[in-house]
Amino acid sequence: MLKNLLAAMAIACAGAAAFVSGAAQAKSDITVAIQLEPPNLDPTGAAAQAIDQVLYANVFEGLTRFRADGSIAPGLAESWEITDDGKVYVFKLRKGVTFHDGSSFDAADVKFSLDRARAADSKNAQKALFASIADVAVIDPLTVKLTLKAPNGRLLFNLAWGDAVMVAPESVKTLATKPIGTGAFKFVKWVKGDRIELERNAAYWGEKPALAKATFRFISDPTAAFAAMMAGDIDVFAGFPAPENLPLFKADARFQVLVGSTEGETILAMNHKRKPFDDVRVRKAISMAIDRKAIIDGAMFGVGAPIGTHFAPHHPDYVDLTAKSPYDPAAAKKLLAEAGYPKGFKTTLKLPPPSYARRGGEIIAAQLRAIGVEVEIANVEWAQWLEEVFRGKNYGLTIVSHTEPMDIGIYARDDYYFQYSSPKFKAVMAKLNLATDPAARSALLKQAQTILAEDYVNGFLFELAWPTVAKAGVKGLWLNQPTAALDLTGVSWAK
Amino acid sequence: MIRYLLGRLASLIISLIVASLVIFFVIEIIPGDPAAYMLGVGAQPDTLAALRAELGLDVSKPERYLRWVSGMLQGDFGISYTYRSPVSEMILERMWVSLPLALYALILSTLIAFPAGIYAASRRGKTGDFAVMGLSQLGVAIPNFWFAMLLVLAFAINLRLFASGGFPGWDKGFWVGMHALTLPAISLALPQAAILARIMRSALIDMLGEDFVRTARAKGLSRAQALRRHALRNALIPVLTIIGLQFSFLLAGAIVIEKVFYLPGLGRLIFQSISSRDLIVVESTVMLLVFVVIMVNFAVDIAYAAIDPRLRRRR
Amino acid sequence: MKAPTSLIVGGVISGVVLTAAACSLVWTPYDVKLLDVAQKLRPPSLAHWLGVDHFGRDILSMLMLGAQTSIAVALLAVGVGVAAGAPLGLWAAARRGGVADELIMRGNDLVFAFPSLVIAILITAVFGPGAINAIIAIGIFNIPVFARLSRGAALTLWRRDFILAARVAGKSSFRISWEHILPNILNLLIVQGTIQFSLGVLAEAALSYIGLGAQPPTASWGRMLADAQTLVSLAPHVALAPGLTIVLTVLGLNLLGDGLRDLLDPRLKAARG
Amino acid sequence: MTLLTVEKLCVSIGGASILDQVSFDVAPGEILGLIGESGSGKSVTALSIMGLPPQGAKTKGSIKLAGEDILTARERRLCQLRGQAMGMVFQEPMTALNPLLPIGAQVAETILVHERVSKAEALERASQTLARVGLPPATFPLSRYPHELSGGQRQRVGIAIAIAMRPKLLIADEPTTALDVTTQAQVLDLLKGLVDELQMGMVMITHDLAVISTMAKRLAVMQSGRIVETAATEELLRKRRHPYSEALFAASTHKVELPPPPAAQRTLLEARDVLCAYPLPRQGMLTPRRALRAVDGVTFTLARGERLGLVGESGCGKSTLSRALLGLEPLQSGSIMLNGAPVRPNAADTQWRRTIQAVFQDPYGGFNPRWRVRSLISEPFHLLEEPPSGAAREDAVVDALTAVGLCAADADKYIHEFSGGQRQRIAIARALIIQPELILFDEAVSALDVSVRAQILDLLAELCRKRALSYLFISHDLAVVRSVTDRVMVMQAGKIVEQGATEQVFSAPQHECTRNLLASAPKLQIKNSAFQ
Repeated sequence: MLKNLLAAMAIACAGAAAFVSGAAQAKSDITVAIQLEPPNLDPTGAAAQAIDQVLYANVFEGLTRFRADGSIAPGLAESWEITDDGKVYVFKLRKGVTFHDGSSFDAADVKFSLDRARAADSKNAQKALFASIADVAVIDPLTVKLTLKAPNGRLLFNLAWGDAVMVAPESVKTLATKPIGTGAFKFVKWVKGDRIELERNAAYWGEKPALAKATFRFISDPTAAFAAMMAGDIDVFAGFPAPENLPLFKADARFQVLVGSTEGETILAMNHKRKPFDDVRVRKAISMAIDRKAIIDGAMFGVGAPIGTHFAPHHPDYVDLTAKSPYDPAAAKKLLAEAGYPKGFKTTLKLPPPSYARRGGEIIAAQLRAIGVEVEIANVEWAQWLEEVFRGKNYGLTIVSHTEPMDIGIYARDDYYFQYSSPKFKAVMAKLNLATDPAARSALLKQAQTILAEDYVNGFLFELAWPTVAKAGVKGLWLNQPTAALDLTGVSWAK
Repeated sequence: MIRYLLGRLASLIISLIVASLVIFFVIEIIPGDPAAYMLGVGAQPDTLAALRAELGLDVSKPERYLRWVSGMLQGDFGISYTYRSPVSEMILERMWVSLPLALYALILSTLIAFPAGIYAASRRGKTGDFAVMGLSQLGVAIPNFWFAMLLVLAFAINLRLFASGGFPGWDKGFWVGMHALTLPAISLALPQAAILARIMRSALIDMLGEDFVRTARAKGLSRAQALRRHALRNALIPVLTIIGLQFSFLLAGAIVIEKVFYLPGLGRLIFQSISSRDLIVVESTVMLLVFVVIMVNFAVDIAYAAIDPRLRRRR
Repeated sequence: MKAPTSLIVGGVISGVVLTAAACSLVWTPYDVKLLDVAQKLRPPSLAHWLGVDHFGRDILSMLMLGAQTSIAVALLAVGVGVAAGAPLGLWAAARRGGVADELIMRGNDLVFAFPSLVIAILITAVFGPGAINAIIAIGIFNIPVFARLSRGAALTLWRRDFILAARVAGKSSFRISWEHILPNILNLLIVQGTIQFSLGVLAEAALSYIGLGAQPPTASWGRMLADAQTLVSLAPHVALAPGLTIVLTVLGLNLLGDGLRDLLDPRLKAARG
Repeated sequence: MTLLTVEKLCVSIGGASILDQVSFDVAPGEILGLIGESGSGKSVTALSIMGLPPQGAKTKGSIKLAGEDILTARERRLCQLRGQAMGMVFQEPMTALNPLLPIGAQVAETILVHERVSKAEALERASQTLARVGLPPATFPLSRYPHELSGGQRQRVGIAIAIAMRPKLLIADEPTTALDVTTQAQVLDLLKGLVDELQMGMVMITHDLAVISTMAKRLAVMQSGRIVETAATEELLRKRRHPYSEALFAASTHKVELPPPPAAQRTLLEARDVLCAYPLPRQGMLTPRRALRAVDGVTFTLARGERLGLVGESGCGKSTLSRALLGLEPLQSGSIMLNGAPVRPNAADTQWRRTIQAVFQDPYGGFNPRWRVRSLISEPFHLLEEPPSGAAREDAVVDALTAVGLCAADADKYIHEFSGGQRQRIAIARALIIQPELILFDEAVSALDVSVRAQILDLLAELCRKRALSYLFISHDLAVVRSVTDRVMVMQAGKIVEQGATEQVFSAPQHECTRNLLASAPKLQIKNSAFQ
């Protein structure tokens, strides 16, 4: 009975070609859906990506900012000069910029924001970004002088992060619930659990956005996401949770599907301080037991680019090292025998909630079982993952996607959860920090990637894709996610 | 009557106190630290310590319990760790979705169950009885989240009569809100209606076997009159208890349905707060739910006394 | 008479599910451990009667293994309920009106007051998800059901003359509860057991639907449903199979419970006796 | 002109025949008695006349009420007749009224169903009817609820409901069986008065010959679905033609030959100032909690070999006293000594329990349905230090069974395979198996039919002949107590108001309450027998 009910409905759905959406879509407002709701609206106070997705570039702006392709562009700083020794930066600020509550934006606000972020009791999640700053001095209302402890090639990159946006002392106390920034949109209302509403900022210093009103909705359940898009309740779903439904949207003229990539290197992390993962042959055997294509097809329904090292493929300096760990179960079995484990071994695989981990985990468990490695799966929530794996280092294998931009530096920290320490790699990282010349940085980055691949530090799986499903008429959306952001300033409806 | 209610009130207060103790100390042993959850992977130990201090997490458990209870008595549940806003405000917002949804589902379930139960009882043993009982068996057997999925597929995606989920808010008009709650209410009401119909039927059948219904027939009342005037009212007592239980289940048990229809209800608030280790929110919401359930039971007791004179004077 | 029909239908359906679960301990049409992603989402065919899921595993085999989990969890949860609930109920009845009776009844009301699903989530949050914790979570909420049921039945029995005779024969309350009262309320416990068993299957499905029930690689109907939900337009059969299986199993168990109640119902027995 | 003619009425349920060719008629103002033991089909006859046969019953023959046949009438017509042309009073007053509605409304409903009158007028007529049945509105306002009335008062409300529309025919199914003796007498007088005043025809159904002989002019004797004999009461008292009627009369006037009591011996049981009181719910917040003194300062002794009786109306405290004597009820003050040992509910040593056993009232509730008769009977062995086992135990069981007139094979059967009378025999066997010195019979024969009761009392007499048996026989039935005791005590409101040799107390009662009891109990004056 149920079977033919569904069949009948499928036909009805195809028949409903005429696009009957709810209220006639006023062409100047938009409804954007993302998976998770931000816990609060202070980008400098918590690490949750959802906060930056809603507020970065829309409501808050930093001295510099990311462009769609990941490059760095001037933000509230019109221009800047760097002294030869790379230790002093002088920023020229834009004129006539005001915060949404009418208060003016000037060098004093810049000093306040940066000092607040790097203060001893600062609660900024990315406090490390500002570690190299020694002093922030106000030269005049439109000029700020930054002196560093040591030259830092990534300073402009760091200042573009969401956690480095400019805030005003007058409104800082209530940022969590009433965000006041300098961006092209102003905050209107937050109905917790349901939606956040923004509207165009009439007093914006730059070019006014095409959209008058933007509403963010939060839908984590894949079926609900699919239903909401199909029913026409949502205009744009950034980071669509159900990759398996993308073919349905591609085949439907009402929708467009953009598949970009994120900064999320999805890896099978190994605990180097736990037997047998201290032995490089075992790590190599595991890397070769994994069929990246099968994982991408099975877990992500073909959406995602394979990676051989810990670097984002869309980045110009990326080196394709997947050849170093080809899918060869027979060779992997032989390597394991060499390493002293002819009959394999048992270990744990702790999986955080996202579907790339839960589904990927089941496929990897099956693939490892094929070479004799018995894996006991334990599904944990983020809080438990942070407690047991990240801080407690109590795990054998885990699957996680590192979505912070340009985070290859984590392999230089011995205390990091895969407890890998390689003097060679640390030397390259030290040089990279000091280098400011782009060509030198690019060569060092390539060398770093190769070391990670040859050391088989982790099982490098794939770059987390960024599928966006939108109605056909929407233009100007970001394809990739160089940083967590949904910049609506350049978005508009086709005429 | 007053003595009866005073007795109930006393035991009610004791239950609440015991409940608050159980809730606080059970939930406090959940591993994981909200500060770490908020500051994510990159945080330094000192920032974590600073945040924990600000959230008041470094205070001893008993003291936090006392602070929580004393706040609760003045209606202030404290400040949420992750949302940084008053918990009572958040709960109120979510209550505006969960309460109407529970009431809507309860009314739907009762409107379906009463006529079905009466019809089945009056046609006991005949085909009508089998049909109703068969349907109710089916109703109980269908998992409501699967039924919700089918409803969304049929009415939201294909026929587009209803939104696929979400809640526009009451400020957009009463009927707009009710419209959004219709599919979730139906999927919640189905199993409850099935259960209630069965209980209504068996309670009525028991009462129809009683001597005073035979006396009524001997007076000249027809079968239907005897059922309506005498059996039904006596059958209400067991039925009332079930309706009380169902209401408390609908209020708290709708987590899964809220997930399918992405409704900002209490269920999802608890689910999200548990995963983000926002324990102050979890404790306060569970305490509120337990409080509502106990008050509903108390209301059912009063309804008993209203219906049954035997409880009124002599006790 | 109504009883045999629901007894037969219920018995047959429950029988089929039980044999499927038992047989899956030893054999299943396909080995679900081998994933074949290339085959994914094939509709029902001769090779795979119920089709293939999103990892290329045979759905029929998954359902059989899932039956194992559902039945084990629901059965043990009923076991917990009876093992703890019945003695509590008997004890309360033996001490009727006393402090123990009051405490047990107040305790029951308190447990009933707690929202069951929320507590299940809390338990799994504290001890981690998994079948064992699902059993505990569901079992806890079976205890008051059986306690209240056995107390009610025992109270009516305590007033009967054969209990007076046993007290005159010098038997203690405990011995009377064990020798006289428990055998006479077994019928009620069996009937309620089947009902709670079917509710247990539903509860396990709900728990694993939100990811808290049995964890991979153990199969579970609820998780199959959750995984298949997003494919409902792409491959409806993947979502339909587990849903229908749950409905059939719960329906079968409820009918069996109804049939048993009519068969063992003391009132009918007295009429016959 | 006959009011009601029942012509060859046959009723069968699922093939089993319940009534077979039942015929009788009733004239206005006449009371017809329908007498028979339980299971003889009396109630089914009554319900068929009212057009309310049991579920799934098939009826043949005809029932003509004032010329109109009930069996062929349509349901709508029957609803008009019920309550208006014919009324019915039921046996169990406690459950016959709707607990949730006041008595005024329940009586007025009979009127409102049949006549288009205002609610107020219906209530006014209801209060007149209630006054007529002895419930004046001054003391019994219409707003009272059934649970606030005694059994007798509720039965009067039931009668008011039945006669509110002044029906031509009244059917009374065991109207006074559940009432105690004094109330029964008053209700019977009320019914007789109403029949004369309203010139109703009445069919009165009962199993108690003494009651019906004072009420009905004509009797019809029923046995398993057939009327074996119908005649005027006067004539039947002189001579019974059908053997079953003869057996019924004989059983009702049965005389038990009790062996003379042995010479006076040492005291076995001694109760001194026994007080059992229950706290009553507190009326006002301030008033101290009053207590109901169920047993109020009772003192008596029972010597070995003596047969002592205890008589009293329901609610006089005799069952509380019996539970106290068995050590199942705590005493507020006073003491009970059994063979010199104190009787206390949870006393550590239970040796005194070996000297006393009991037989209770309810044959159907007296036994665990899941145990075989062997284990039922041998349960008291639990009291012995080393209970007999194996062959010795089996012999003891067989001896006990044969002593009460059952056979060894019965030991393997379950209790539901026995009749009411046989079950009481098993209860006696259970009581005797450990040879206690004292047996307490608590309403042991009240639930049995007249003929079966006679057999059990004969068994008792025979047991007394076999060996010196001392017992305390508690009952509300004066005739039974008179036939099996040497000494008797009369109890009222928790106190023993009179005590003495049975014949002496019955022939020359001293206390006003005993006199009242004896006067109210209907006596069966068989013309040709000396029984008085």
